[in-house]
This record gives sequence, C-alpha cells and structure tokens, in this order.
Amino acid sequence: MAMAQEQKKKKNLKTIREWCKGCGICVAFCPVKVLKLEDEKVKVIDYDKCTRCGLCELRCPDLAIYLEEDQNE
Amino acid sequence: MAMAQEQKKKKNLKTIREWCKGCGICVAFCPVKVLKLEDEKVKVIDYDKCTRCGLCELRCPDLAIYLEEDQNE
Amino acid sequence: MSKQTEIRLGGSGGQGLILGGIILAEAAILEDKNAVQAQSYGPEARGGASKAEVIISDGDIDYPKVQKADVFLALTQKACDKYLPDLKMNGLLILDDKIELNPTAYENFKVVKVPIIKTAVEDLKKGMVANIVAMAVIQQLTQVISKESLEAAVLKRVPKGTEELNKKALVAGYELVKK
Amino acid sequence: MSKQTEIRLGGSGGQGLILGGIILAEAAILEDKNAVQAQSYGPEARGGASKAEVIISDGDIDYPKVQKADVFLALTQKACDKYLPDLKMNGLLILDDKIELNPTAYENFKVVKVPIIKTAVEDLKKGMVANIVAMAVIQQLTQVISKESLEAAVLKRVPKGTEELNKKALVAGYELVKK
Amino acid sequence: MSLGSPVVKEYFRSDRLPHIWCPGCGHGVIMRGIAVAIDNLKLDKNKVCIVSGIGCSSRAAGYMDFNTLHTAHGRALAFATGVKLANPELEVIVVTGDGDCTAIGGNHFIHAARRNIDITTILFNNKIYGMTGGQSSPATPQTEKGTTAPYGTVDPDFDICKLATGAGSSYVARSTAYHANQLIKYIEKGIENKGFSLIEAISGCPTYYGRKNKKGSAVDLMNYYKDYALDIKAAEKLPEDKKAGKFLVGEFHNETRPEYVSEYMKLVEKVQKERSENE
Amino acid sequence: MSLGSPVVKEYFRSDRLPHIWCPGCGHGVIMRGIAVAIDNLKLDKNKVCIVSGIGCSSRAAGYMDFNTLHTAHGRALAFATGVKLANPELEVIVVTGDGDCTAIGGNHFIHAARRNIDITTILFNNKIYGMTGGQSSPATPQTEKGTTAPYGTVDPDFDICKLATGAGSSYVARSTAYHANQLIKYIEKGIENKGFSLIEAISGCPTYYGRKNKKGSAVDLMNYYKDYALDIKAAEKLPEDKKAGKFLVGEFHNETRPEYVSEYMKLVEKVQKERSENE
Amino acid sequence: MSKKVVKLMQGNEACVEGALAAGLQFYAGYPITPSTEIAEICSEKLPLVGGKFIQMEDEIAGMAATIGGSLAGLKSMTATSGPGFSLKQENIGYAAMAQIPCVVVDVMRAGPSTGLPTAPSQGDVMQAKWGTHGDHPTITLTPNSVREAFDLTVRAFNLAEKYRTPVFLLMDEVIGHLRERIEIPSPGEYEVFDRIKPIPNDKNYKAYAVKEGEIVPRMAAFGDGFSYHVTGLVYDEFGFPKTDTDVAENLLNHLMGKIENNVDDIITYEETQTEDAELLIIAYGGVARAAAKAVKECREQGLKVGLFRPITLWPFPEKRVNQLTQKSKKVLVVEMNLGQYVIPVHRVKEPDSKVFHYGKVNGEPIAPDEIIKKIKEAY
Amino acid sequence: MSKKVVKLMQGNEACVEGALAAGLQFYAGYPITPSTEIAEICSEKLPLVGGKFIQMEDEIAGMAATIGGSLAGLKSMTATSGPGFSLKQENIGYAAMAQIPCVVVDVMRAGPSTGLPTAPSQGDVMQAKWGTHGDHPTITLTPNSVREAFDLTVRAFNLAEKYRTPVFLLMDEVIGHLRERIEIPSPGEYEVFDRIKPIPNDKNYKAYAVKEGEIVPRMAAFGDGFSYHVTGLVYDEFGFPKTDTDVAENLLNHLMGKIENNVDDIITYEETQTEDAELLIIAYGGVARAAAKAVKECREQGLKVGLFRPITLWPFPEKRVNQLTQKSKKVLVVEMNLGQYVIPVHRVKEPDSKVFHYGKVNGEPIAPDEIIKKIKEAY
Ligand SMILES: Cc1ncc(C[n+]2csc(CCOP(=O)(O)OP(=O)(O)O)c2C)c(N)n1
Ligand SMILES: Cc1ncc(C[n+]2csc(CCOP(=O)(O)OP(=O)(O)O)c2C)c(N)n1
Ligand code: SF4
Ligand code: SF4
Ligand code: SF4
Ligand code: SF4
Ligand code: SF4
Ligand code: SF4
Ligand SMILES: [Mg+2]
Ligand SMILES: [Mg+2]
Repeated sequence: MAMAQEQKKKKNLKTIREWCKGCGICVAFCPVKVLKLEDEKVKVIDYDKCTRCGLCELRCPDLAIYLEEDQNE
Repeated sequence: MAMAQEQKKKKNLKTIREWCKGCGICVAFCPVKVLKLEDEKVKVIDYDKCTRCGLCELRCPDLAIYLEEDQNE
Repeated sequence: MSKQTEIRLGGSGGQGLILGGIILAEAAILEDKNAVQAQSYGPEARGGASKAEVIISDGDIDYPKVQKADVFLALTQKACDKYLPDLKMNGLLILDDKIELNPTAYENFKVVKVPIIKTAVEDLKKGMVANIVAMAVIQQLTQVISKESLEAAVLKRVPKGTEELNKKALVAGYELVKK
Repeated sequence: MSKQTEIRLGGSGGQGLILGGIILAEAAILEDKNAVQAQSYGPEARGGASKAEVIISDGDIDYPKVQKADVFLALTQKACDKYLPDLKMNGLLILDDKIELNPTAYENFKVVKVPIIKTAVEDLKKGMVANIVAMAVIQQLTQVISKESLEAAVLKRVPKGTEELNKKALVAGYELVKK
Repeated sequence: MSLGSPVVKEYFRSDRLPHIWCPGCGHGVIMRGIAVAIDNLKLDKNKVCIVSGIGCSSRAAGYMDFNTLHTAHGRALAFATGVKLANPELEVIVVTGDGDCTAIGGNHFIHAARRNIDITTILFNNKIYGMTGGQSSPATPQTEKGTTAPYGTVDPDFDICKLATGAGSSYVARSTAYHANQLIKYIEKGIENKGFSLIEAISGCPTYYGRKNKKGSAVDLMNYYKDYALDIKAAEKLPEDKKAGKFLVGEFHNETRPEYVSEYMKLVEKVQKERSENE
Repeated sequence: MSLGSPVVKEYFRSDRLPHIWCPGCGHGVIMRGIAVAIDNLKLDKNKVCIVSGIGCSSRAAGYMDFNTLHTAHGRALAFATGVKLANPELEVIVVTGDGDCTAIGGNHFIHAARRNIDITTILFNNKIYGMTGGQSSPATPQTEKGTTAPYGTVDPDFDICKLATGAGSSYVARSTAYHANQLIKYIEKGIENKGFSLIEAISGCPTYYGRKNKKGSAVDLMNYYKDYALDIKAAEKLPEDKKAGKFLVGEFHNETRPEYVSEYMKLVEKVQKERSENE
Repeated sequence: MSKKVVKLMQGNEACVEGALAAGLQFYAGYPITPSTEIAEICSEKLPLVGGKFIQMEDEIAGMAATIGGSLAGLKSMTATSGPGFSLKQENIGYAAMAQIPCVVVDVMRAGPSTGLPTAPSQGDVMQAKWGTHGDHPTITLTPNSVREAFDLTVRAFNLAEKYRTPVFLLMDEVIGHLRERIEIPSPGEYEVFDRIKPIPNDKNYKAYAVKEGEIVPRMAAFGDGFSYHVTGLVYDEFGFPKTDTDVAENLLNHLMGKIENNVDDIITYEETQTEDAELLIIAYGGVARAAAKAVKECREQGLKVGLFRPITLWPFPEKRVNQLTQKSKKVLVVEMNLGQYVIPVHRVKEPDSKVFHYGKVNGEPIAPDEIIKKIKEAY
Repeated sequence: MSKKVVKLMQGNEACVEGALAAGLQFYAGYPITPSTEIAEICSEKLPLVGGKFIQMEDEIAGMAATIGGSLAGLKSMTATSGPGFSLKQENIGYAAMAQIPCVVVDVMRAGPSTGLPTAPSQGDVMQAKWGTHGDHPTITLTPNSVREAFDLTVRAFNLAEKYRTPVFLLMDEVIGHLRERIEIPSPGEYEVFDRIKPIPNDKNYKAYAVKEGEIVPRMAAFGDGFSYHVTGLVYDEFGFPKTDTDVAENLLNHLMGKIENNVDDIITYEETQTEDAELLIIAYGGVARAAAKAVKECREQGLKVGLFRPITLWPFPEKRVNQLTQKSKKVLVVEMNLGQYVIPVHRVKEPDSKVFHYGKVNGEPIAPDEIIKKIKEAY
C-alpha cells in the first residue's frame, strides 16, 4: 500500500465516537501526538499536524479511527 | 546384565511350546543358527552349539524361548 | 408473613454493583437476617446494561430472584430504562442525578435523585467508589440494614488500603440523602 | 414352510472359513435362493475357535443367525468341542479326520470324517485351500447348492491367478466324499 | 450507509459494530489486520470462509463479512478441514485463541499441520482464557497468574511456533498487535502459502491477563510488545544477555511441501482415470 | 508354578499368557523390553503403574504384573496424569500405540510433554491401526496402504520424535523391536529422566501393515528395521545419498528441566507454609 | 431398463451403497469396530465418484469435518460405534442447533465403555435421543436387514436434507456385519431429496428465516455467494447470536417443531399380525428378525401374537403405539439392552395395558426361542 | 465447640466447600461458564489442604485425570457445564464400568450446543442418565439452595465412595451463581464415607469380587501393594477382560443392581403439603424455589397444591411418585427444559392421574407467577 505523501495528505482522518472505547492506544502511538482522550473518547487536537501515517487506524482495536479519501474531491 | 561367558554357559536354553507361535524370528536371528521351526513351533536343533547369547529371548515376541539358570546347580 | 425487601441495582458492567449487592447481602447476614444475591451474567457484562439483585428477609426466601423490586437503584440511563418496568408500584426508585425520567414515573414511584457518580468522581476523586456511595444511599433511604452492619460489610470486602476511602464514600452517601 | 438349511463352519482364525461361508451363500444367491452369512468376531479371531454361519433358504429368512445347525463342519478339535452342542439331533457333522469324537456323537449325528486339511496340504500343496475343499465336501453331502454355482462363486471370490488351484481343490473335495 | 473505514465497509458487518471486546483488547487490531491482508491480496470475498472456535477471539468471525462459521470450543480446525476438503475453491482462514487452538483444540491443530492442509490459522494469543474470565491457558507463561493459577502457573507454556513446526506446519510466523503491519504481511504470506500456515498474533487482554498480572493498561501491554519483541533475524546476531526477557517474533518456518487437498484431488483424478480405462 | 523366564515370572501375569497378539507381532518384544528395563532399574513393583489406551499395543497392560490401567482409546496419558499427580510416588509408564497416542490421543500427548510430567511413554509404533484391522494411522508413511487408504495414504506421517520435542518432552528417543537392547536402554533412560519421556519403539505388524504393504513376514519386517535404521550420530557423518530410504534411531532430545509434579508439590509446600505463617 | 443387481452384501456395505445412492459426497470419520467397514468402503468408493473421504484424528473431528463438508454443500456422513458416538455428542448438538444436514451412523456394540467391542447390542437407543446436552431435535432410524440398511440410509439423507438436522442410523452389530442377499434398487426406485437452496443472488436471503410454507430455512453453501454466519449460540433469523428471550424461545420452538409437526412424514414402522394380537411384541433392528420368527411360531401354536417394528425409533411413534395398546392389552418390548425403548412405550400405552420387557446384554443376540419363552410367560 | 460459620456464599463455592468437607483431594477439569468458579476455588483451596488441582487440556482429559486421581486413592471431582458434560461422556461411561468413585458436577446452562452460555437451564437432566453409550448405572443429585449445594456435594462423595460409581451433581445456573446465606455445618454434623479398602496384604484380594454382605468390591489404591488390573472392557472378578456371556451378564447385573437394590438408601426428596394435594407439582433445583413460593400463594388462595421436590433425580423416585399420584390426580411437572423429567413421571404415575408440563427454555428462570398461572390452568 505504498502511497505518495501527497495522496496521503488528501485523506481525511475520521473517528467514530460511538465505536471508540477510549483505550488510548492511538493516542499513545501517534508519532506526532495529535490525539487525546476526552470523556473517554478519542479526540483529534491538531488536525493539520496529522501526517496521515495511518498508525492510529492500524492499531485501533475498535476500528474507530481511520483515514478515508475525501468523497468530495 | 554383563555376565562372564562361564556363567552364561551355566544357563539353560528353554522353550515353551504352548506359547511359541512359530514366527521364526528367533530362528532367523540366532547368530549360530541352532534353532529351527518344526510344526510351526520352535525347536532347538543343536543345543551344545548355542552360545547362550540371549538374542532369541530378546526378540521373541511370545516370551517363548529364554535362558534360565539351572535350578539344580 | 415475614418482611422481605427486594432490591435491584442496575448500571453498566464496570460499576461494581455486583460487589455492592454482595455487601448489602452480607450486611444483612451480619444482622442475622436472611439474604440472597443474584445477578445476570452474559455478554452484556462487557458493556450494555447489567443488574444485580439482593433480597433481604427475616425469614425463608423461597424464590431467590427479584420479581417486582421494592427498591431499584439505577446508575445509568440504559439500566434505568431496561429494568424500570420491574419496579413495584410505589416502589422506591433511586437514580443517579444524570438520569432522565418519564414524568409519569414520578407518579408511580417514590423517586429519589442523587448525584452518586458525581460525588464519587468529584468529591471523592475515585469513580470506583460510586457503588459504595450508592449502598449508603440505599441504607439511608430503606434502613433495611444498619449503618454499622453496612460499614462492617464494606470493610470486609474492599481491598486493603482503601478502607478510609470507602468509609468516606459511605459518609458521603449518607450525606447525599440528608441533603 | 420353505426349506431352510442352516450351516455352521468352525475352525481357527486363519482357515478362511468366513470366506468359505461367503462362497456358499453367494453360490446360493446365484441359484436365486435366499442366503445370509454371519460370523462371530471378537478377540478369538486371533487364535481360539472361530465360526462362520450360512443359512440358505427358498424363502424369507427371519432370524439370520443359526440356532440349531442342520450341518456343522469342523476343522479343529477346539471348534468341534465348542460348537457341537448346537448341532441338531441327526444333523450332519462333517469333520476333518484328525478330530476326535465322543462315541455318543456317532449316535446323535450323521458323522462324516474326511481328511480335508491333509488333502489341501499334501495333495494340493496349499493348506490355504482347505476351506475350498471343505465347501466342496459340503456341496457333495448336502446338495444344497449345485456344483456349478459353487464353482462360479469360488471363481468370483478367489485371487486372480489361483483359479486353477481352487478348481482342483473343489474336485479334490468332491472326491473325498465319493471315496 | 454503513459506518467505518473503507476496509471496514468492505469486509465487516458494520451493523454489528462496535464489537463486544473490552477497551484496548488486542483482538480488534488483529481482526482488522486479517481484513487488510485479504484486501491486499484481492481475494474474492465470496470465496473466503472464516472459521472460528469459541472464545473472545473467536467472536471475530461474527463481525467479518464472509462465509463465517463460529463452531465449538477448540474445533475450528476440524470444521475447517471439512469445509476446505469439500470445497477446495474456498480460501479457508481460521481465527482462534490460545486456549481454543492449543488447549482443547490441540489435536486438531497438530493434525491440520501434519496434513499440511491449505488453511491459514491466525491464533490470537492473549495468554489467557479471556472469554471465561481469566483462567490460565497453555500459553500463560510459567509463574504468571490466572484465576485457576492463583499462585502462578505451574506448567510451562507451549512455544506455539515450535509446536506447529514440530507437527509439520509449512509456514510459521509470530508477530504482535503492536507490530500490526508486520503481522499483516505474515498473514498475507500465510494465505499465499499453499499448505498449513500458523500465524501467532500476540494480543493484549488488559481486562484479565493484564489485570491479574499487573501488566498495566492496554497501552502498557502494547508498549511491552514494542519493547520486548525481538526479530529472530536480529536475535541471531545478539549476545545472550541482550536477549534475556525478550520474546522472538518473525518467520520461524517456511517450506514448500505437498498440500493435502490438492494431493487428494490428484488421487481422485488418478483413480477415476484408472477406472475409466479399466471399463 | 507359573511358566516362563525369570523376567516373565517376576513381572508378568503368566497365567494370562500366551498373549493374544499375532505370530511375529513386534509388540511382544517391546513389552518384554519394558519389563527388562524395570528389572534393570530395580524398581519397586508395587510402585509401578502401567497405563495404556486401547489398541493391540495397549493390551500389554493386561499382561504385566503391576498396577495396570487399561483406559479408553487415546486417553492413557490423561488418566496417567491423574494417577501421577495424585500419587507422585508411583513410577508411571504409559504404553500406547501410534494411533492411540498420536491420532485420538494427540492432545494429551503434547500436553503431557508440555508439562514435562514425570511419565515415561513407550509408543509401540507399528504404523497402522492393528486392533481394528489395518486402517492407516498418522504414522503410516505417505503412499503406503491401509484399509482406509486403499490407494495409498494421502497425508504425510508425523515425525513423532519431532512432535514430542516441539511440544516440550524432555527425553525423546526412537528404536525398534529389532534393536531391543538399545530400546531397553532408552526405556531405562526414559524412566530415569525426571520429566516426560517419549520412547518411540518401532514395532512390526505383519498381519495388517505387513500384508497390506507387501512387506513380507515378521522376519522380513525385522530385517527391514535391522537394515534401514540409522543412528542419528552415525547419520551426522553420512552423505545424503547414503541416508536415502533410511530412518533415524537414537536419542533425539535429552534436557533437564523442571518436572510438573515436583513443581506442584513445591507450590503446595510454599502456600501451606505461607498460610501457617499468616495464622 | 437396467437389470436388477442381486448380491450378497454386508449391512455396513449396504449402508455405504445407500449413502452413495442418496448422493453422499463427503465422509469424515474415525475407525471403530463394528462400524469400520463403512469407513473402509467409503475410502475406496468416494474418490471413484469424485467424492471425498478423510480419516480424521478422532471422532470429534470426524463429526466436525462432516458438518464442515455439509456447509460447503456436499451431502455428508460419518459412522462410528458407542465410544465414538459418545465423543461426537457435542458436535451432534452443534449440528442440531445450527441445522446442518448430515447422517451419523452408529453401529451399536455392547457397552458401557469399551465393553464387548465385537458383540451386538442396542444400548445406544436412549443416547441417540439424549446424548448431547440441552433440548434438541432427533431423528433416528434403524434397519432390520441389509436391504433396509440401504433404504434407510437413503431415507436418512432425505430426512437430513429436508429437515436440516443430523439424522442417526442406528444399526446393531447383527445387521451391520450380516451378509445377506440384497436386490439393489435402481435409481428410479427411490426418492432422493436435496436441500432447498436460496434463489441465486437473492438479495433478501436471510440465512435462518423460514419462508412461508416451508419447513426449514433454505440453505446456501459456503461459496454460493451468500456471506452468512453460522453459530452454535442462540441466533436470530440472520444467524447472528442473540440473547433475547424471544429469540431463544422461537429458535428452540423451531428446532423442535420442525420435527414434531412432521412426525407423520418422518415416522415409519412395520406391523405383522397386529390386528388381532392379544400380545404385542415391540422389537426393532436385528432383534425384530428374531421376533418375527417368534411370532410365526407362536401363531402356529395358536397364540395371538403380533409384532410392531418401529423403523423410525425417534421421534417415537406414540400415536400408533397408543392405538395398538388399545387392542393389545399386553405388550412385550424386546431389545438388546436393559430397558430403553420400553420407557416411552410405558409413557404412551393405554393405562390398562401391561408392559413386559425382555432385555439381554451379555453380548449374544436375542434368539427366537428366548422370545417365545417370554411370550408364553406373559401371555 | 466450634462456632457456627454463617456466610454469604455462592452455590459453586458451597459445592467446593462441601467437597472439601467430604474429603476432596483431587480436582481435574477445564473451565467453562457457569461452572468455572468451582475450578477457580479448587485451584486456590486444594493446595492449602495438601490436595491437588490440575487444569487439563480439555474436558475429556479432566474426566480421565479425575478417574486417575481416584484410582491413586484420592477423592476426586471434576466440574463442567453442558458442552463439557457432552465431552466427558465417554469417560463417564468408563468410570461407571470400571467402578471408579468420583463426583462430576454439571452446572447447567441453556443448550443445545453453545446455546446461551450464561443463562440458566435444566436441559441436561436426561443426558445425566443417558449421555454415555450402553446401559450403565447413574446417580444424580440436584440442590435447590446454596446450603444444599454443600450438603449434596458431601452426599455425592459418600454415594460415589459407597457405590463405587460416578455421581453427578446437577446444578442449574440459578443455584450455581446464587449467593445466599449459608450456615456451614461443622464436621460432626455430616457423615463422611470413605471407600472400603482391602485388608492390607490380603492374599486373597480379588479386585472386582464382592465380598459376602458387601455392596461393591473393596477398592485398593494403586500403590497399596495390590497389583491389579482396571479396564473398560467387560471383566471378571479379577478385573481381567473376558468375553464369556455369563461374565458379561453378571457384570452388567452387578453394575445396575448395586444402584437398583439400594434405591432407598440413595433416593431422597422433600415434600411440601403433599398430604392433601389435589394438584402435585414436581420441581427440582432452582425451579423448586419458585414452585415453593407458588404453592404458598396457591394455598393462601385455597388451592390444594403440594410440592414434590426430588433431590435425587436419578435413580428416579418411582415408588414415591407413584404413591403420590394415587392421591393427587393432577401432576404438574415444572422444569427449565422442554420436557425431560416429565418422561419418567409419565411412566410411573397411576393410570388415572393426569400429567401436565410446564417447560421454559428462553434463558430466563421460571418465576412463581408463571407456575401459579399453570396451576390454575390445570387445577
Ligand atoms: C467444550 C467447551 N469447553 C469450555 C468452554 C468454555 N470456554 C469458552 S471460550 C474458552 C477459552 C477461550 O480462551 P481463548 O481461546 O484463549 O480465547 P480468548 O477468549 O482468550 O480470546 C473456554 C474455556 C466451551 N465453550 N466449550
Ligand atoms: C473412541 C474410540 N474410537 C475408536 C476406537 C477403535 N479403536 C480401537 S484400537 C484403535 C486403533 C489402535 O491403533 P494403535 O493405537 O496404533 O494400536 P495397535 O493396535 O496398532 O497396536 C481404534 C481405532 C475405540 N476403541 N474407541
Ligand atoms: S494518522 Fe498518524 S499522525 Fe495522524 S492521528 Fe493517526 S497516528 Fe497520528
Ligand atoms: S485506539 Fe480506537 S478505541 Fe482506542 S482511543 Fe483510539 S480511537 Fe478510541
Ligand atoms: S541363546 Fe543365542 S545362540 Fe542360543 S539359541 Fe538363542 S540366539 Fe541362538
Ligand atoms: S521367536 Fe518365539 S514365537 Fe517366534 S518362533 Fe521363536 S520361540 Fe516361537
Ligand atoms: S476479556 Fe480480554 S480478550 Fe476478552 S475482550 Fe476483554 S480484553 Fe479482549
Ligand atoms: S494385528 Fe498387528 S499389531 Fe495387532 S497383534 Fe496382530 S500383528 Fe500385532
Ligand atoms: Mg486467549
Ligand atoms: Mg498401531
């Protein structure tokens, strides 16, 4: 799934609040620390700094955070 | 069970006719070929040549041939 | 017929209500009453609504499950919605203050709303002890067991080192009712 | 009632009497008769006495096991001793000639002694075919099936390459009776 | 429209999500990894069959949108063997737990490996019986605790990869929920291997294993895998003292040998041909 | 007075002899070997317990004059585990067949090995199900025939010693009925090993295996073992082509590691001590 | 028109022939006396017809793989005897729960435990009904001849496919090992029923919903293009686990109901001179042959004896047994066990009819003379 | 004199306490909901009293090791639930055949198959009697309270040791998981029976011969100095396999007879207001608690209702049930299954009494109100 940086940037980082169980794994392993927990749910605190590396999606046990190509573009 | 030759010689070679099933294993692997089958039962054909090596006893599946110290001596 | 109080505790998996139920039952036994405690197991235990039941009686307890509860304490909306129908007419309904209630419920039941979770989380700084706060509330409102027995039962069950915290939780619970 | 012949074959494990029984039964079927064949399995199969049974009938065969045999063929002393009590009064008793018999047996049964095993071992040089010799003897003495059917049944069952040997065994068996 | 990421939408029954697993349970990571591997390999969804036993891990079958078969405790591989032999076209993947696969299911495991039947087994190893509340399993490390080992487990744990290799598995690899990308690669290779493949995926059970053994939170468990996993290739070059306390990950075995079902199909062909020639 | 050689008189129920096995069956050789090993080690007869499953091989238990337990097919090691743990004083020896131990009993086998429980298992491997009339077993070599493999066995056989080692057995050796003295030595070492020991004893089944696979008489089978057994030490030095068609015998694994029952007894002691200190 | 094939054939062999006639394509099992011939013959014949045979590591796996084979779309069978039947019970319950058609043959030998492995018995009759945990449906057939071993195996498959349930063929060793003349019916002479599949690409397919007017859910094979879920948990009409009380109740009602509501289709039996019988014998399998002979002899002696032979053992033919006991005031149940099938007879008989039992468990089959003796004692 | 210990205790825990009181020294098993607490508590408590706990690889092994432990001389137990009970059946038959004392606990959950793992049920009642192949003896006890879980576990061990047979303790999940006030009896208050061993060095010891006036063969432990043989085959008085018909018959007669001839010792039950009951409820285990309440309420309403609560489920208390149905012309059997215990009731009831059944299998326990409704329908 090698992808050019640019393409990656096009992707949106999404979360599904109802699925997130607040385990904090994504928060702990986000390389640029743009996630945090609030009310036991994940929250993106600095959307722009996110590199779209996908590591949060990779390790989220609840499929609650992910990158998706923007449907509008 | 290392034993001096002499001691060995003292032993008797015995067979139990009712137990022998005539498989011929003892016959085939007796180093000095002193056994044969007769009527599908083992028979010692040359008692004196027997070296009391015990190989027949070792491999007889029916426990039907063995060496035993002479009770009389 | 002997006096029998049937209590149902409803909340979510991690809230320690089963332990709460056990403590209530043990407190009753300390007073030489009869008591049983039951719960629903099931996959719900991991999320969803969970319930614990206690029956306290002066005499024999035939059927050991709560049919129509005399007292129902709910810590979550989900549990409240699910188990409310099984509360007796005019039964005692104890709710965490965050729970919304259909107005007619106020007519059918004796409703008491108290900030149980908030007290645990904010005042005692330990969400964990909400169950103990809740048991204290039940004690105050029902008197089905004495404060002394409750405290003794709590101390028997809670982990070493947390005795003071739990005593505080009890006091906080009593206070909530007095207020 | 339809005619029914119940035959028991007794010998030791390796003597091929089950195959013998199958052949008898198949011969009967070739003649459009009804037939069943049964045997006792069991640890005895490895040594000890073993038996095979055949029932040949013009009509239905209700109970498929031999109760009182019309015909009993024994190849070993052990089998003879074990199964003789189940032979009908005046039944046909066919024995290998080595078998010893209690004198009273001669009064109760029609006894025929023939050197079946010896014939196979010495004349045909194949102990293996004693069962075929035996079936031929039964054919001759009972006529419950025809020679032709027996031969056809034998040829269907024996290993390729042994047809001639087995035919000879049949002939030898027939001869034994004539003698 | 169903919720979730593209992979979730395509390969999951998203109306059955969120799943029932505890917060931070490693099983979700591994389950997702299987879907990603399937996606990467572009398998035909309709031809994928996922078979599981009973356990938290085995619940994965219910969430994934394939032909899914949730069997009895320990029996996944035995059911899967029937499915695969009956329809060799199916890509059969078994999801199982350490208890399911190596305790009650141990016999089916070694025999599937022996046959080298083309089934890919992904073993969610959380070193405990999660579903039943934290009893020790044959994968619980000696001295560690479970509810049936209150003083610490007496018996040593299996080296599952060694066991699989000893039994005859042709592809054997281990990774962790933390090393999810590596894990996905191994799963892909396992699926591609024509034969029996065992991928041991170390999973965290914060609820029971973690709590009983004071291993901390889900994040702590992840960190543990991050810090203590040692690639076997790297390990070869390391001195003993640097390996102490670490556990090995990597590909342990990879061999090409005849696969059971295709051998059986060859036999069918052969006997049918012989028969028609004889007729 | 009872019949037989001194070993037979001492260790067999000679009134139950001759045994039921076929002429030339290798099982008798191995059974005798066990008695000789016990004799050599001067074990207390009353403290020896022989446990077997079901099969021709498993009948051995009935002939030997010890505490003997003839269990259900495949379960010998599970019963034996109970016996041993309940009374650690007993020297527990399991006699089993290739089918009994590695087919239906496979799970108990690998778990006994994992626990390293002090049981010595002597596996009579005749590569077939003898008792039920010659079906192929997990030890039947590929392509060889059984009554359920009329066209030759499709699935490969276990390397049982490799499997035992992979599962954790601390002593693993293989010999044959022909090499009975070597076999006796291995049995002795197995019994002496404090832990789980597996001695694979290759046995000849002339009646089914031999006949089905045209291997000739009992003597032919013995000759085969004589000619084709290759000691692993010797094998190490041989070029590949000299090894072709041969099978390995020898000691495959021998390691000292904690034994299950004594570890358990330590735990009992420890918790009892702690408890009395706390009182 | 094909010529009739007439042969001497063993019961176990006829079972395999019947299975093949019914469309058997998959066999998974583990050998055990006295059922082993079934496996052996399957191993030889299945590849010849493009089917699959696999010897599994044990009976549990044999049952599991049989279910797997059925789910993959093939008609599947396994065979065993007592100890193996015990081991299969957990997965038999799975098949019953998940509604997987398959045929399980149990050639009964003398138990309990290893017992007398080569001796005949009818000791597993109650186990066939109650062997697995929990309430569950059961269909059990038992043949009394080699020909019937053929016919009932065909029927076992048909019932399995029609009712989506495991069907047991219980043979006693007497029949399993008996060689008997058999006229093999040609394909046109017996019905073969195949499971009803969903319409291809049916977007509304719900794996476990029963369509109006049908008996069981239509069954797609894995790979047919319907991704559905199969579980041994209580499940809803999609096949997904649910714990709701009504889902559980509906499912259990469906499982039991599909059998109970169709007993007339499932139950068969044979009667001999029952019309005027003063004493009714109930016997099945090999024992029924001895009973048939006993009845004949008794009739010759002027005793009004009749024979009711259940062919479907389970569900129990209660209506008919009850009717018969309205006339026959004495009932003698004869079986090679210590009293199993006699229990439901007691349950359904008319209050004023008297039930006798003759059971035998010494490893020998029951002979006609023994039955005659018992008849005379009871008469 | 030791002070009474009064506690809140779970049924599963009381079972372990009872077992320890009876002398439990060996536990081998495999965890399964809702029986797991039994294993967990044993794993903690057994080492403290010098006993052994082992978690085996599966239930089959759990049963096997339990038998092994018993043969080595220790009082042994295993516990499980439905699916595991199914798996244990083969070895249960072994224990019955070889006469090995042991206790098998089955905490029943809703089946069949995986079913509803955490929901209560009484679905394994018939399986406890018929689960293994072949005819075999059975003793099954079922408690209705936490205190009785203690008492009956003690009794299960006593019966197992006295009759040399596996004894089942069937608990429904309601009782297994219920926490209840229990007054733990002190050691003097209950009887503990130990198996009878041969006289040390008895030269005439025959492992399986029953001495004059005794019920079962005396049982030496492995290692006691008697080298004897144990097998699951049919065996003679020495324990060696035999295929003779008379040996087989004697053995089976002994196995069944030791139970059947001692039903008065084995069977216990409890009755509430049965003397004048017009309608008799039969209920056991947790359901009997609901029934007791229903009876009280009905009596208050003037309905003459009584309760018969079998404590020994098997052997079936047929004499007493028959007597009761001589008076009570209506019988309502209430159980958490689709009709199991009602079957033998049908068998033994007086011809003119009418049997009703109320069963429930949706995962919920049966409540008093439901029973009252049924009573009124039937009354
Ligand atoms: C025959 C049987 N025995 C026991 C159980 C209970 N049981 C269900 S899951 C499980 C263990 C699961 O452990 P594992 O396979 O490691 O999965 P995890 O839950 O840890 O993911 C057990 C013992 C069962 N369902 N069936
Ligand atoms: C549960 C069960 N399944 C199957 C059998 C039938 N059976 C008895 S022995 C045996 C195989 C024995 O083979 P092996 O262990 O290799 O011993 P051998 O006879 O070859 O010495 C089988 C399949 C049985 N007794 N019990
Ligand atoms: S995509 Fe990468 S950078 Fe962005 S939130 Fe996720 S882990 Fe952090
Ligand atoms: S990893 Fe997933 S579940 Fe955990 S906090 Fe992040 S989004 Fe939520
Ligand atoms: S002892 Fe040796 S020499 Fe003598 S007969 Fe036996 S094998 Fe031959
Ligand atoms: S080896 Fe034994 S059985 Fe075979 S022929 Fe020699 S004495 Fe007889
Ligand atoms: S119990 Fe453990 S394995 Fe099961 S869902 Fe929770 S964290 Fe995961
Ligand atoms: S069948 Fe084979 S293994 Fe069994 S006794 Fe005969 S030769 Fe030995
Ligand atoms: Mg696990
Ligand atoms: Mg073998």
